[in-house]
Amino acid sequence: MNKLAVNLPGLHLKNPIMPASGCFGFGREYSEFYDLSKLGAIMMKAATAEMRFGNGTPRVAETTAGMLNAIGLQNPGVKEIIENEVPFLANFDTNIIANIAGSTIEEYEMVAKMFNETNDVHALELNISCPNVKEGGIQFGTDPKMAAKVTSVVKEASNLPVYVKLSPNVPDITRMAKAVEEAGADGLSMINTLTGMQIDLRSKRPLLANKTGGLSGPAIKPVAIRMIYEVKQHVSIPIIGMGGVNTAEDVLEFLLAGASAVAVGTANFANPFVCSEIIDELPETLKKYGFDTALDAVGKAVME
Amino acid sequence: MNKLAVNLPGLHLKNPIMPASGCFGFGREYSEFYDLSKLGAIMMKAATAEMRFGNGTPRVAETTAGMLNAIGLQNPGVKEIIENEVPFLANFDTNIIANIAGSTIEEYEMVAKMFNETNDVHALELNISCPNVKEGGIQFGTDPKMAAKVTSVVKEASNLPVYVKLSPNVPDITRMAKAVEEAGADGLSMINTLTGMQIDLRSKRPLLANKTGGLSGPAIKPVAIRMIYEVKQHVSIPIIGMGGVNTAEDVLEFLLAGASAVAVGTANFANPFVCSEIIDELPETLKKYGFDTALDAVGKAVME
Amino acid sequence: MITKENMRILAKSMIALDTIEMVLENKYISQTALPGQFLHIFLEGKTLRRPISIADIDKEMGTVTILFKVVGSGTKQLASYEPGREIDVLGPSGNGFQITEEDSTVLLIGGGIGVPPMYYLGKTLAKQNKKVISILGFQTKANVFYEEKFNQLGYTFIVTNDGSYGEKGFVTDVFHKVGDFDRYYSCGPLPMLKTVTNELNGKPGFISLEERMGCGVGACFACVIPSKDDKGYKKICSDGPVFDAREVSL
Amino acid sequence: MITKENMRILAKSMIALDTIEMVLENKYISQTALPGQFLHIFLEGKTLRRPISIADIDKEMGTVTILFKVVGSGTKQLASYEPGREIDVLGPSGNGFQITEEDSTVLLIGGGIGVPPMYYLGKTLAKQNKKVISILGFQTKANVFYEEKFNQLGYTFIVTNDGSYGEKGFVTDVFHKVGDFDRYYSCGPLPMLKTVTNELNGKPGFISLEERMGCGVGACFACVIPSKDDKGYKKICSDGPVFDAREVSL
Ligand SMILES: Cc1cc2nc3c(=O)[nH]c(=O)nc-3n(C[C@H](O)[C@H](O)[C@H](O)COP(=O)(O)OP(=O)(O)OC[C@H]3O[C@@H](n4cnc5c(N)ncnc54)[C@H](O)[C@@H]3O)c2cc1C
Ligand SMILES: Cc1cc2nc3c(=O)[nH]c(=O)nc-3n(C[C@H](O)[C@H](O)[C@H](O)COP(=O)(O)OP(=O)(O)OC[C@H]3O[C@@H](n4cnc5c(N)ncnc54)[C@H](O)[C@@H]3O)c2cc1C
Ligand SMILES: Cc1cc2nc3c(=O)[nH]c(=O)nc-3n(C[C@H](O)[C@H](O)[C@H](O)COP(=O)(O)O)c2cc1C
Ligand SMILES: Cc1cc2nc3c(=O)[nH]c(=O)nc-3n(C[C@H](O)[C@H](O)[C@H](O)COP(=O)(O)O)c2cc1C
Ligand code: FES
Ligand code: FES
Repeated sequence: MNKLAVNLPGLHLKNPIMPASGCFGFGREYSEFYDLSKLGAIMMKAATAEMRFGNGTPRVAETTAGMLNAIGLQNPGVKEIIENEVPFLANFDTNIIANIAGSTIEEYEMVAKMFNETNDVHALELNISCPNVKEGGIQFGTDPKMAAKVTSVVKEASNLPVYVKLSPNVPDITRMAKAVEEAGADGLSMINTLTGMQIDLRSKRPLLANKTGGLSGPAIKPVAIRMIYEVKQHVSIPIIGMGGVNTAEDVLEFLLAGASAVAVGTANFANPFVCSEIIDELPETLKKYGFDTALDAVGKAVME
Repeated sequence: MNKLAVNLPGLHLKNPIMPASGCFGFGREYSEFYDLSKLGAIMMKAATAEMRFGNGTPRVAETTAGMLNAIGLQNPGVKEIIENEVPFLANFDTNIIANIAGSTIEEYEMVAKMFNETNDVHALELNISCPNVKEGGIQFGTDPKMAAKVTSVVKEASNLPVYVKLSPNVPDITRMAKAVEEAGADGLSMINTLTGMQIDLRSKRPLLANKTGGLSGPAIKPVAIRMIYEVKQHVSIPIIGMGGVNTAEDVLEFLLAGASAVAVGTANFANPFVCSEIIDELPETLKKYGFDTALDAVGKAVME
Repeated sequence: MITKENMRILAKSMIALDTIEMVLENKYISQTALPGQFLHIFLEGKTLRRPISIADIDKEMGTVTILFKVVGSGTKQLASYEPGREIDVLGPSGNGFQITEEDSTVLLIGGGIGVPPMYYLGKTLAKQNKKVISILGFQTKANVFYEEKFNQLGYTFIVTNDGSYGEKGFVTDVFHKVGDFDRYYSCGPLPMLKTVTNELNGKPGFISLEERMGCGVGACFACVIPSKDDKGYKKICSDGPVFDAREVSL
Repeated sequence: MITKENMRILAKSMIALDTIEMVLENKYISQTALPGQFLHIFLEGKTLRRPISIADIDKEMGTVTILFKVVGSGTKQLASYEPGREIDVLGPSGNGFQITEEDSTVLLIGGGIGVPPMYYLGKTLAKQNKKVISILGFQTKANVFYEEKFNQLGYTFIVTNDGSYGEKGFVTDVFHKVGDFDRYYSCGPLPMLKTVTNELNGKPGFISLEERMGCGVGACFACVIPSKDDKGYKKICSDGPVFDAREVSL
């Protein structure tokens, strides 16, 4: 028996580790470092209906134990992704999760439909929480009604399981989680980035061309853990956790807080092998803290 | 002319540096390290109507580039503070800012009245954003109407200038800022801590007895900078900025973002001299980046 | 009075499983620190300092010895520092053990990484010609340290949980062998201190407590413990870490 | 192909104001890297790696030289590393300068910390018996480095903004003295590259660009620049940092 295996709606994961959306492109670059078949799944970079150029540069800034990004959802558009990127990833023995962003509900719907028609995508991740675009994105992620609406429309439009990616920029994440659960979400993905800013002392202006950016990395891990722990107590759909994961011990902390699987984002930049290394270390880490399987750890901190 | 001087409602600051509430007690301990008269002001630990014992221990946890705290507003009560702590601080040539917390509007009102009667307190800071207590605190900080209400009640109850301390755990901080400005706040103080959690891998439980705690330190600086920058564009009352300040360059970043003065919290723990050292370094730092006075830098990043 | 000092690492050695002995040089702290006080150690990149007890002092050489167990990232980092390097320390912190002149026999009870402060205390007590009896508890044989040094102070029982060395069991299991004493001093994990203070209920004693700290100087209220006085609490960092066993509620 | 390598620091010296030369030992990178490629350097405690150009290579010795200016916390940290230490590097990264066999005279234009990649390029071109002319621009005299080394490759103009050394002005101010050349190669700050490409409009040339990077391997879309092809953009880290001057929009 594979002690790392986790089954989630639509996803038979050989292990609970996957690169987070936007931090791994469409896998090509990292496939030169290791065999992507090793991964539980791959979350592709956000897809929109049309190609998007994204924001001006600079698009990233380093912060203490974190980074800001304002890529602005640059992507070649869903059609191109389905034609050129999905087939490449389909060569690997792993699950493909398509991340969808949109400015309108219709855009989410249209992109979801298109992914639904491919046979290679295993699940959808609805990015209703991107802080780096002018319209759409984050509005959907801070208003429970909008979030529920986009969820149910996408559920109607496709047969694929839908994971809704929540924004941490809200006072009550549980409300958002419940709203999308009721609207039919199969799972949650949390957290996206916290909105932040850095000011360049030399130019005296915000460093990022977009001014604000999304904060990711170890700095936000305590916020992610808190939100997952809170949400876990109130929903019954599974959670894919993320936010500052760097090590197998971080993964265990997410599992204990209630995540059933864990995505690694920013850490890929400093160490392109990080997902692979975590997968190697996880069995020993689980054992060290008294767990036989990954599943055994899920939600342990929540149950009293 | 003193190039570091900043005048705010009720506060003639010889420099814009002050220890943040809760991170400096009532000054006694740090007065053994350096002369507190050097400080622009001192923000006292939160006062409540009655003495509070606070939360169970552990109350603090270290996170990457930050920490979580859940002290739970332990304090000897406003009467004792006025009798024993304020007179001690009044020995120093600095401004005393009294931080007030409460579970009810009446409690805020009562504590404000009592501070108003002393002659030694220069301003009030309304902590409507403490995430570590069961009731009060954070509700006031996430609902604009409640925040406005507590602000106007306290304004009526005292003649002291009122700085309202905002919570970052909201999707739209500008709305909160505008609400309290309209309600009569003389200034803003931002940000308080982000709610976070750490799970202890050994016990498999949240490490803090209170489970969640407030995240502070360099990790949250980009969030603080973003919020101050946003709010600065929409309010005309001054902002006392805080969140992860460790160095004179950090102070400059806060000034550029729109803060008129800057509080230093967590950094006191690693370096009890940090406020004093920043005050020493600030003139040179301002000069290095082309500013003659601290005032010249305020809000520079916001004006286009 | 606490000051911020640089202490040069003179020597470092591993004296038991994951347990490091480090000798630090600093005039002020070596001359002023009392048994039971601690150092609050800054580590590059860490938000909070780490409290570590003073295990020994050589006033003539101007050195302070600490013993610590590598349990997390901070102690791991400290263990990696090589002799010659200077570390930034706040100290001497907290209040030490009260020594009563009239006592003729004292019992030291140390558990695991609570053993270190017992050593400098025992040395100080022995110098005053008191009879020192020590009970040192460890998990297993590999954790045992300073047995020889404590033997030099007086009769010493070593207890291991698994019986792999010395007596098997807990420190309290050898109480019946100790005979009479005037006062006890104890430091160790909380469950041990609870049993010790329960079993020795009524006996005068001092215990040294641990809690996660923020400031380490009494300002932040991170490290409080309920007390039986009017105020209702004590701060471990500044009122303690040593308390009269009857004063606090464990 | 990019791999993750450990490179041992063999030597470190300050060769101009705040400017460090570091010689790194690594077989794979020294044998495979081309002029214009860069190293993506990991620094303990930093979220992002730092891109630094390859300034020179000695294939026989298996060494790679980098030159960098201390401008922020990362370069300060790197500058503090002593010989003997190993650093974790991704490399060789990006695409290097294209060399055209038929060229007989080439012009190198480097500005400030854009000078380093010009050196290994110039050395490679000179080895192919091309005539190498260099224009190196610096802010002021204290910033000048590698003048002697470039002189050995061919005629070299040094320009300083304040005229404290060599000619006064910008690199473009000496264009009229250069005479004819087949191709130019340039690296430096964006304003300089803009003027250079404008003034040499029509001439074949390659420029090396800088942008803040996330991944450094082409996955994160942090480092894009608008391009004139259908796709509309290029990634500096993986399509560049070297581009045909006519290919991108500055
Ligand atoms: C007064 C006092 C004296 C001490 N003396 C010694 C000693 O002589 N030798 C020794 O080995 N240990 C001693 N300890 C415990 C020691 O402080 C911790 O083992 C150490 O802080 C762990 O740090 P870390 O980074 O390795 O662990 P981590 O778990 O990574 O630390 C995370 C945070 O928790 C705090 N923390 C973790 N465990 C403890 C603990 N048991 N007590 C207090 N804070 C903790 C750390 O200081 C840090 O802020 C003492 C503690 C106190 C309060
Ligand atoms: C392809 C390429 C080659 C380079 N080659 C050299 C070289 O040979 N010598 C040299 O001195 N410098 C070179 N640079 C610039 C060098 O990368 C930056 O000076 C360095 O990253 C600054 O890091 P810091 O931590 O000291 O500065 P900080 O300002 O503290 O860095 C903060 C963040 O911004 C990034 N950053 C800051 N300035 C730059 C910049 N100019 N370009 C890209 N990222 C930046 C850092 O990498 C880091 O992520 C090159 C840049 C690129 C893109
Ligand atoms: C450069 C960058 C680009 C990102 N792009 C996306 C994206 O396209 N879609 C999305 O849902 N999340 C995106 N994210 C958010 C991450 O998927 C992840 O939720 C977040 O970074 C927290 O995880 P981390 O701390 O491990 O990076 C991006 C993050 C980064 C750093
Ligand atoms: C231990 C601790 C106790 C705090 N207590 C209070 C408090 O009593 N009242 C309050 O308004 N803020 C309190 N805060 C929040 C700080 O004043 C400050 O807003 C926050 O920590 C961000 O600043 P920093 O990153 O510099 O610490 C506390 C913070 C810490 C770390
Ligand atoms: S650690 Fe701050 S009061 Fe004890
Ligand atoms: S830095 Fe990530 S694509 Fe270039």
